[in-house]
Amino acid sequence: MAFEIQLENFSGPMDLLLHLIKSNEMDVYDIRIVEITEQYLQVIEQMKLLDLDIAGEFLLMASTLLHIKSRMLLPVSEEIEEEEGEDPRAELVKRLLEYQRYKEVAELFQQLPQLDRDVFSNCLTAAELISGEELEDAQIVASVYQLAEALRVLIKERPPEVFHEVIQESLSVAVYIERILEKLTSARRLALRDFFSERLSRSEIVVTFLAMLELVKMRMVNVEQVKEFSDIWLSLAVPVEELSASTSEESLGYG
Amino acid sequence: MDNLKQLIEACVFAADSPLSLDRLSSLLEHPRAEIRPLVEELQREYNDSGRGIELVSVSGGYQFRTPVELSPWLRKLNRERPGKFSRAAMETLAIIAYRQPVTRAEVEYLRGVDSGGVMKTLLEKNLIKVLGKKDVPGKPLMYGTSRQFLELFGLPSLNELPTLKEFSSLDEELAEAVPLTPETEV
Amino acid sequence: MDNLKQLIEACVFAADSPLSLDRLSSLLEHPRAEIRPLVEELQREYNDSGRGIELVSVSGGYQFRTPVELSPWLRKLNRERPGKFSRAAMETLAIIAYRQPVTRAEVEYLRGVDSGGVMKTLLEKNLIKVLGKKDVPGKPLMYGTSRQFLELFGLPSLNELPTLKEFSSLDEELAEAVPLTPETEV
Repeated sequence: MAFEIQLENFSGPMDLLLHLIKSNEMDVYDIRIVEITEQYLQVIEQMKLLDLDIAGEFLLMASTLLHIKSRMLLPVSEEIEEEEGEDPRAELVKRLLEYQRYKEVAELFQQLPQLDRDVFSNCLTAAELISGEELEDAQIVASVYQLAEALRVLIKERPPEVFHEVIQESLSVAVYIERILEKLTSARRLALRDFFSERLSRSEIVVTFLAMLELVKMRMVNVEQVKEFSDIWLSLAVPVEELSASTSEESLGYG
Repeated sequence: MDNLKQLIEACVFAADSPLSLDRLSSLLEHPRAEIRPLVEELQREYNDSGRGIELVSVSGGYQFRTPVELSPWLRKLNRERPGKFSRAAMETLAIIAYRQPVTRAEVEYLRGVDSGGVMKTLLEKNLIKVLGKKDVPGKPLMYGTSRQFLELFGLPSLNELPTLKEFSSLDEELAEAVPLTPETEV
Repeated sequence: MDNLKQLIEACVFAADSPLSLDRLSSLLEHPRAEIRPLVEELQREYNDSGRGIELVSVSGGYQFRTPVELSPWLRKLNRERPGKFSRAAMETLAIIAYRQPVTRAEVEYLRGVDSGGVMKTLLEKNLIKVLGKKDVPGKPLMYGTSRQFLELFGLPSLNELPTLKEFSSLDEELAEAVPLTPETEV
């Protein structure tokens, strides 16, 4: 029996197992465990021959199947029966049935009309739709998670720094605001990551980040993210000519 | 009062997420009892007449949306396309939707695969959220679906999730309503 | 052709910028001459009758907007929206939630910017509250989060506040599964 099966087509071992059961026209409640285990192992072997990495989960399922198979071949001692119940397949069957339900729902979800794929709402912000309204603060909808995540990722990417080395460098937010504005003046639009080069220290990252927040607050910089997971982009929100006037240190209140 | 209806129409239109009766009532300083019949009147006006805009009930509120049958034309409209969901993501979302509150370990038990990456993606997309911690050793986080989840699938509330039994029949209806044009690689 | 009018309505509604006759014509594969009268018909329907939505011509295209005279009402829409915070507010709230009781000076030390304004707003929104005075020179006020904060984020209690570590665990497992850069051997 030839298998035209690619592991990556399956979302996990449960999916593969379900596929094998169905293509053998077996009843989930009465899996012919020897047959299924054999086929499952064959798939895994083929993948090994092709030198593909097989995720641990697929191997774990293989050992579960082997365990069930051996239990079914052995005469059942009373002890084991009490411990693990009558049919060694029972737990797997329960899992498979439940998994199957969600798999079907997932397919149903794919078919439901999805916002921005099948149905559309007006995608502009309220400020753009309300006539006579000036643009409000560029507000960002986020949960605590999103914010913490943004900072955490930035900090995580740094190599660990030596502690106790207290550098009382006066990192002025105003100076970093200037640097950001300079970059944006020449490039117009830059990704957030462009501002965090490899060489920056942790404290420099924090100050750069703060400077950005400050610029957004002052409505001098627009922050946009065109879709989830894409880069966050920064661009100037004011004409270049107005820049020099508005960001002198005193006007910011940073000494 | 006609002006109130006009205001309701404008608010629902300008809001960036579905507006509930409660919010309309507090925004417009009129009791829900006055607002509800006007919303329903608007729904009749929009939904009965082959218009390009519908007024639908979604995620506990009202929102204007385009009818499903126009989607082939509208997909061409905007440059940004939403990412497609992987099967892993949909499976995970389905489990979380039906079993919430649910822990990561429970999701992984059912799927048989590590689901940390998928769940992180769903969190970032705001489709799921943390509901709290489970009162068992280790205090694992419990997850559930968010308002955005309801908005994405146009569901009025979680009660409106297709029941697990009925989905095979619902499936056929849907297949009829939305001819499954094989996503011609947009 | 009525269906064309419906399509125009839907496209103008769902587009992310004003749609010109040219764009409509190429999108819907109909000549401008057929589209223009239908757009004008739509404009008459929307603009003549005290509706909450208008079809206006802006920057060379058409777009639905709310009538100017309603803007005082609609402005409240943005402002009152619960759960929508500026980054500054979000950051401040996170610091207060995780480090309470905390003084304003401590918040400002962590954020590196003056946070008086943000904290005032959060106090007004009842999301944070004064817990007491700190027993140090100057007796600064100490702040913490309120019951409303928990309600807003759907948390049963402060103990259920997820730790950063818990969130990042979703990440680490991912990194283990897919070793991107062998960090140790560089």
